[in-house]
Amino acid sequence: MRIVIGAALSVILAQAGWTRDDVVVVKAGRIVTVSGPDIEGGAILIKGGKIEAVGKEKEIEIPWDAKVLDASKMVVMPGWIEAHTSRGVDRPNEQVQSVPFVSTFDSINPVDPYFEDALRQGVTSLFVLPGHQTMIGGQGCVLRPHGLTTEQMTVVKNHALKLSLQPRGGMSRMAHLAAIRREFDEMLQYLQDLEEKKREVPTAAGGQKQPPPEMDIKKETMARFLGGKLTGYVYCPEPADVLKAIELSKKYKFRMKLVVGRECWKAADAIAKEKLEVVLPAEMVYWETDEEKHQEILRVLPAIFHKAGVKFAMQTDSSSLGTSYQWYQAATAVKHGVPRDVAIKSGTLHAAEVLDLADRFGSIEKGKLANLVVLTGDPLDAQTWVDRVILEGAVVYEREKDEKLERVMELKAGK
Amino acid sequence: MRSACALLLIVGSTLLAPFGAAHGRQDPPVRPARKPLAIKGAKVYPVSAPPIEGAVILLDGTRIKAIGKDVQIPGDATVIDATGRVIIPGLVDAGSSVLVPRGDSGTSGSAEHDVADGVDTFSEEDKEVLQSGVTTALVRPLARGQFNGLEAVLRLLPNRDPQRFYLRRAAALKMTLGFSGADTSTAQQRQQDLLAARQSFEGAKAYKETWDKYRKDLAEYEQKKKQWDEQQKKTPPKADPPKADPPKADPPKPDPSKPAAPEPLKEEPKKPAKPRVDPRSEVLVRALDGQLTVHIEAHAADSIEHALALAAEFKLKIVLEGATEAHLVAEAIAKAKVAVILGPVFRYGIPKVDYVNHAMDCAAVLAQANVEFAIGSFPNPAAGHSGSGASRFLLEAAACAVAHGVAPERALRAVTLDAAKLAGVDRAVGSLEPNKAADLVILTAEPFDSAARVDRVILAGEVVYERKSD
Amino acid sequence: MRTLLGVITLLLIPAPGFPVPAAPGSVQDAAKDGVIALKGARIVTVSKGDIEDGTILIADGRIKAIGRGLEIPAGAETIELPKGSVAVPGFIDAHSHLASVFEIDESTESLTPQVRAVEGFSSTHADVRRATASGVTLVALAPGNGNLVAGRVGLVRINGRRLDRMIVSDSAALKLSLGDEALRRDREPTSRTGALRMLRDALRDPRGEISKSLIDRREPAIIHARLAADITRAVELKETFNLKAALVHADEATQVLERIRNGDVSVIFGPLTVSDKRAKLETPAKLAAAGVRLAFCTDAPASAEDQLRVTAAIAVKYGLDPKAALRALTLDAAALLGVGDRFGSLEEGREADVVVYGGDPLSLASPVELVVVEGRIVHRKPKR
Amino acid sequence: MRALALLAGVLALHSSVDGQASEGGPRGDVIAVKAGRVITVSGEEIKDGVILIEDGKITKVGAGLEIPAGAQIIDASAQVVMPGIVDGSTDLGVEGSSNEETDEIVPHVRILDSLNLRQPALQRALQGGVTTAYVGPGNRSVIGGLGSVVKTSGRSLQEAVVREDVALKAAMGSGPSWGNFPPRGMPPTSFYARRPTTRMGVVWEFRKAFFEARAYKEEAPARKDPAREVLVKALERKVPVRVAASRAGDIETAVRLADEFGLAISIEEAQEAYRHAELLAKKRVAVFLRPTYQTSTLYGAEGSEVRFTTFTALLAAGVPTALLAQTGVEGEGALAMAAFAVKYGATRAQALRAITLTPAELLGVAERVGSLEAGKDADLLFLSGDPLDVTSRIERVMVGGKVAAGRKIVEH
Repeated sequence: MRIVIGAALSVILAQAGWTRDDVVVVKAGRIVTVSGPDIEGGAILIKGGKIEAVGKEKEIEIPWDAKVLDASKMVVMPGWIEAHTSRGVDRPNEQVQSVPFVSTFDSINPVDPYFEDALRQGVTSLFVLPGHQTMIGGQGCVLRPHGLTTEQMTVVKNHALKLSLQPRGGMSRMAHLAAIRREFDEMLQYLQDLEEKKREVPTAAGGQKQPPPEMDIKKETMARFLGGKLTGYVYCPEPADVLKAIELSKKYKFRMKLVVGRECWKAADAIAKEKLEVVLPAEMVYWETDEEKHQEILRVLPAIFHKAGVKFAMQTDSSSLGTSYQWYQAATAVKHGVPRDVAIKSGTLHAAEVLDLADRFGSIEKGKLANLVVLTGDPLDAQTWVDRVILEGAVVYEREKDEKLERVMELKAGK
Repeated sequence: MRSACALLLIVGSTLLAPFGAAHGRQDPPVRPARKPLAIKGAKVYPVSAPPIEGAVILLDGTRIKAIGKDVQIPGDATVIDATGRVIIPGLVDAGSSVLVPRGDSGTSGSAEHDVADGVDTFSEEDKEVLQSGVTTALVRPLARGQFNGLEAVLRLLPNRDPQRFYLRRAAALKMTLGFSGADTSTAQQRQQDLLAARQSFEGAKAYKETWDKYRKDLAEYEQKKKQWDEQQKKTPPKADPPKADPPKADPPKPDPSKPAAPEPLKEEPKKPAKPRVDPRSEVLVRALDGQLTVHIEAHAADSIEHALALAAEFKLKIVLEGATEAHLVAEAIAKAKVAVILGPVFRYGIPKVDYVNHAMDCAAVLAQANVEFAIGSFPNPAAGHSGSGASRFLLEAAACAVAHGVAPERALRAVTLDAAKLAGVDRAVGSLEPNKAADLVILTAEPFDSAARVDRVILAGEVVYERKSD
Repeated sequence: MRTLLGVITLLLIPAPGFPVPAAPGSVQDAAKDGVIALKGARIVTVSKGDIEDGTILIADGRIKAIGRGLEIPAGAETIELPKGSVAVPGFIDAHSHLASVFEIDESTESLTPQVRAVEGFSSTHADVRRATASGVTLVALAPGNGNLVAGRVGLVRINGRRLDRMIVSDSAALKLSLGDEALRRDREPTSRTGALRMLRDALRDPRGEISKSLIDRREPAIIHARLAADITRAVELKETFNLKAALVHADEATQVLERIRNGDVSVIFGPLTVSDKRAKLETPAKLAAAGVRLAFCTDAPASAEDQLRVTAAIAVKYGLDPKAALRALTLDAAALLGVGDRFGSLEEGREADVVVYGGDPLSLASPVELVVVEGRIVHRKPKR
Repeated sequence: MRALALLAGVLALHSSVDGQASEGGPRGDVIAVKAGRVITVSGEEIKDGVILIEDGKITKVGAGLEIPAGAQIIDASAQVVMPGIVDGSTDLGVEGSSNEETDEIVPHVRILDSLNLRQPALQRALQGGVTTAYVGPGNRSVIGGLGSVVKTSGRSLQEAVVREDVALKAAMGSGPSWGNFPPRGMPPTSFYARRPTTRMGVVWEFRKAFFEARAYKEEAPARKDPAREVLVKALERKVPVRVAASRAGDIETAVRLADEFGLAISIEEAQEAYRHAELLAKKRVAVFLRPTYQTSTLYGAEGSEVRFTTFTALLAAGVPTALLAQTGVEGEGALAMAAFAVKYGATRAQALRAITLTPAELLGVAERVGSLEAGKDADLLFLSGDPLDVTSRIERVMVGGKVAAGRKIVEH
């Protein structure tokens, strides 16, 4: 399967100039490796879509047949990662409340402008999950924002299971939790019964041969989740939900990441204590009114979570404001006191770690996929443009050839 | 039955087990062994006994060690001089919904819903409630329907110490008859409620029977299975049984010392099909078995009468909640020996159906009829309340009862010991006695005096509120 | 049909002079036109200090004499009050829609100075009967908050008699509203900008009823203003047009305390309910401390008349001086409504509206022992 | 008493300078701000500059100024100081609706009457650097009333208002007509049937109002009509008309109507103004631009076609243009807008001017705010770095020489 995808991929990437089989060297004025210190005057050697070497330009031996991309006046960094989104799919919220067996893979719309725009902003990996409205919402899909079909875009099909602790309209939290427990308990009971049946099969000696009972295919995802083999992405709208999620994860022994609502900073200490990783909401900074003191208080989520020692990734939204860009979110975090390296990491390496895919991307290191963004300046500077995006070794976006950008940047009104 | 209980433990252990879900804003401070705390000089209302002038209360850790006129104060004790003050037990609001999200009131309930799952430990709405002297709260699920869920008893510890925050989980099963929380309650509503309640209890009975039968069948099956297995060993399957008459084995000699061997089985016994575990029915079965008290909210006089009838029909242990028109049927309640958690005392707005006959002298009538009662805040939107602020005025609610003829001691008991009793926590809180929880309130004057202010609140042996001198 | 009902109602009302039973068994027919002597209570006159173990002599509906050791005339009905009881002037509810539910907003227009609240009042309503035992003896009946100029505020006494004998005034004040309630999408004005323009125009129009009432006759304006911004605007109006004004429902009053004090505007506050936020519960104390004249109201049916005392008690719990609370319940309310010379204090010649409590009137544990209105006993504590 | 103490506390917060309460009040006190860099907007940037402030006004700005003895010194040598932001179009502090909807034409209502200075939004805007804001009626009426310029820090109207009734609000496009239809069974003139249902209808209402106002003026009746009085002022160009128009066609219409009645107009929103930059320049029409920066769809407000370069195009054509923050963004939205404007082609100076001095000039309040010059109000922002760097933070806001209550950033 993977070979087939690989082959398909090489075809698409070929359209962009060269294939992933080519050897490529990117010369960069500055490399923001994220995992280590920045490298001034560096070079990155890419083979088969993966980073083969990274270092000072003079330290990298450039093969004779290498294609060289000269970005020596530019800054190169790993592509931004969107660790949780429900955009780019058709209706992400299933009405039936327990559908662990569905996957966003089946409803991704490859031509959604969202993906095109993500690429333009230097995002190279996206985790598309079911929305917050379904209790047990199904599996997500890790994508690259490039390709003509879902298959071509897919990095990991059926990654993690989305759960939501947000009660549906007309339901209370107690009812919601009771419903989740019922699902889990019935699943455990089902597994227990299945085991029992399996044990009983060989003893049924006298009767006719029966095939051993098989697991219902619809229950497989859930079984893997409760068996600790599949990570849960648990949406917690309120801080009390965080505690409930922890309670559930301990009782039912599953692994999880938290997708938190804005008030959940109140539970930051509890999250830190359990060493959980979180995805912050796009509205990371918000005002609230202290009605007693008639005072306005600014809550800065990244700062609070950083201080509490929690590893976090940031979401973006679809507004026409800065909050729709990962770099802007990172800049906002820096503005309010988060160290620069942590802010950049939360949009790259930490996001990859939240995805449990840090072995594949998130930083510029040997062995990782060559998902690179070539920038005209510092990553957190508003004046910086994404000049090129390299996805698994192939250039898939060039600002010069971006027709849409060209159009909105026209000085004179055309036509 | 035992295995049903075991199952319940597996399935619903979170319902009942006091898991550390009360994790709060911060971890409880790890404290070295505390010095004992002594409060001297005050007039003390132990509630369980007559008031004592100039008593000493000695607290050791989270409990009361001694109380009386001549208690020795240890040398290392911290002493609070409360001369001129009045001390009462921490108030118990048996009609509270503090920390329970208000939004839940529009949702549909079910017997297995646990209010503790909805309690928002991050909310600080209990702060003022605690400052008014309420240290313990019986909270109920806010939901629609006949079965609303399981109630819980909270101790309003500011640090949310998970060990002590839930004093009792699954304290009672909350039901509602003929009251929807809005202004639509009618006889028809009650009829529906009763019908559904009866069906549910009948269903639970059937559920219990199914499980009892399953367990019986299972035991039987296991025994037979053993026999079958042994039988199989004796006649190994390898040996093809001859088609003709099998050689007759000698009939086994009867052994008088052993019971008669069972008849040989002709075919392999079938394992009985296991019924589904239903968390809702599990709870109802406990109510039917008398292990779980049922608190029935009913306001109209006829709703109350129907509640009493339902209790008699299914042999439920019940307590009435709200009971706005209890004064109209006090005799019937007394006769049924049912207790009442009365409230709200304060009602606002154009009266909704259930509150048209709301009367300030209801408690007095119940007292006269010898009905056991507590007074709770019951901040019900249908009575014009919003939020849980009514809990701050529990003493005032009791004072209103006094104005209409309830003896002051009895009124105080209605918000302390009697309330604790109806919440099932009177062994721990509600009165000032040795070995009970060190939850007490120091007042600046007699409890029902208009000059009475809460001076200090001591909860689990710690001063959790101290009035700023103004 | 309705007229028929009206006739029946009229027939059911006893002839004048006969007291109507307020609550079954609770009313004593006092010595008709005779003299009543209330003896043995501590008397809180409000205007002239307290009298321990004093006596009040009542005749012709007025207080004839008050003091310690008064000689009781022969033939007077003497009522020995229980030990520890306290006599106070009957409480005054300064803003109420008692027994006039759904009849308080004439919403065809936003300026309706011509309507009178007493004409939406139903004197036989159960709430009026209940009110006789509440300790409230005078109620300011106000139109609602739904019109910019809502109509006339009337005064009725809770004396258990028929309407014409209850009314003290059918036009004691004019009710205005600056809140959202007066803004409707189907009628001018829909916004505050529009509202202020209309009000100013009305006050500037010398021929209009509004300016005649408020400016020429100097009738008090009772202005509904919840938000600080609305309160400021009310004070501004008061100053610009030199009105006599009191605010009602001034929830955010503490945020503009100085403005209210400097503008010399009174505040009618209430009801305080057990659900209210601390900031609101502390408002009466803060207003009184700043020297603002204060009265309480039930805003019935928002709360029943017996909650007027609860409102005051809560205000005391949250910092209001008990003496100030009693003044707000009585004399200050009367003065603000323009009847301070008749109601709100126990003095010779004042209306004989007296309430006797079993103890401290501000302790909710004290029962109402006796209510006298217009010199007649309208309620006695039921025996249990 | 407690209330008084509270009030005193608030006052102390307002007047505290570097943590010290200025005893005896600020009057007469001289404050000297020593800044690492001063962005005056009106002139050159000054490195290591000093700003002298007296009675809430700037008396001197420059490098190496002598600091008078006894002056309170604010050391901002590690900070960048710039003038407070002037937001050219907001509904900050409006309580309830900002639209008086009884009629299409309500020129005589005043937004000041709806202002609630205690609304959180004002405080949030202030902490985000907006010290002066134009507050105007919304877009639901064809002619919606008079807008005013206020300081966001004001606690009373007297204190807050900088200039009242600076512009008369009008709206083109679908704002006044959206959702209107004659309900079934009601006469089309019924109150419930708001009349204009199309762009044509909107323009007709506008034209009719001014047509009638012109007749009213000629007639000069003894009994004054307050609504028409305002319109007459607009006809006499004593009050400018602020027209909300997003699409190119609506902008053209506004200009045509202005010509027809001789009105002085400015355009607000103006997302498609790039199509008519020359026309606007020729007609001397200023623009309050609220740009749309998104590429996912190419369409913005009212279906206008997105251009990132509108601002640059207008400036290039010589149209005075102020930049507006995105609606609903509290605080530092205007600085972000300026940063994006630079990214999309403007110069630093142009972008910073467009959120300070330009709107101040267009609103007629430039003698008081908009730049750091002697004689102007001491409305200062203290930033941790360059204002166009999105990682810079506003660390302190000063209005009229008083430090506004510091915001509380809770980081646990």
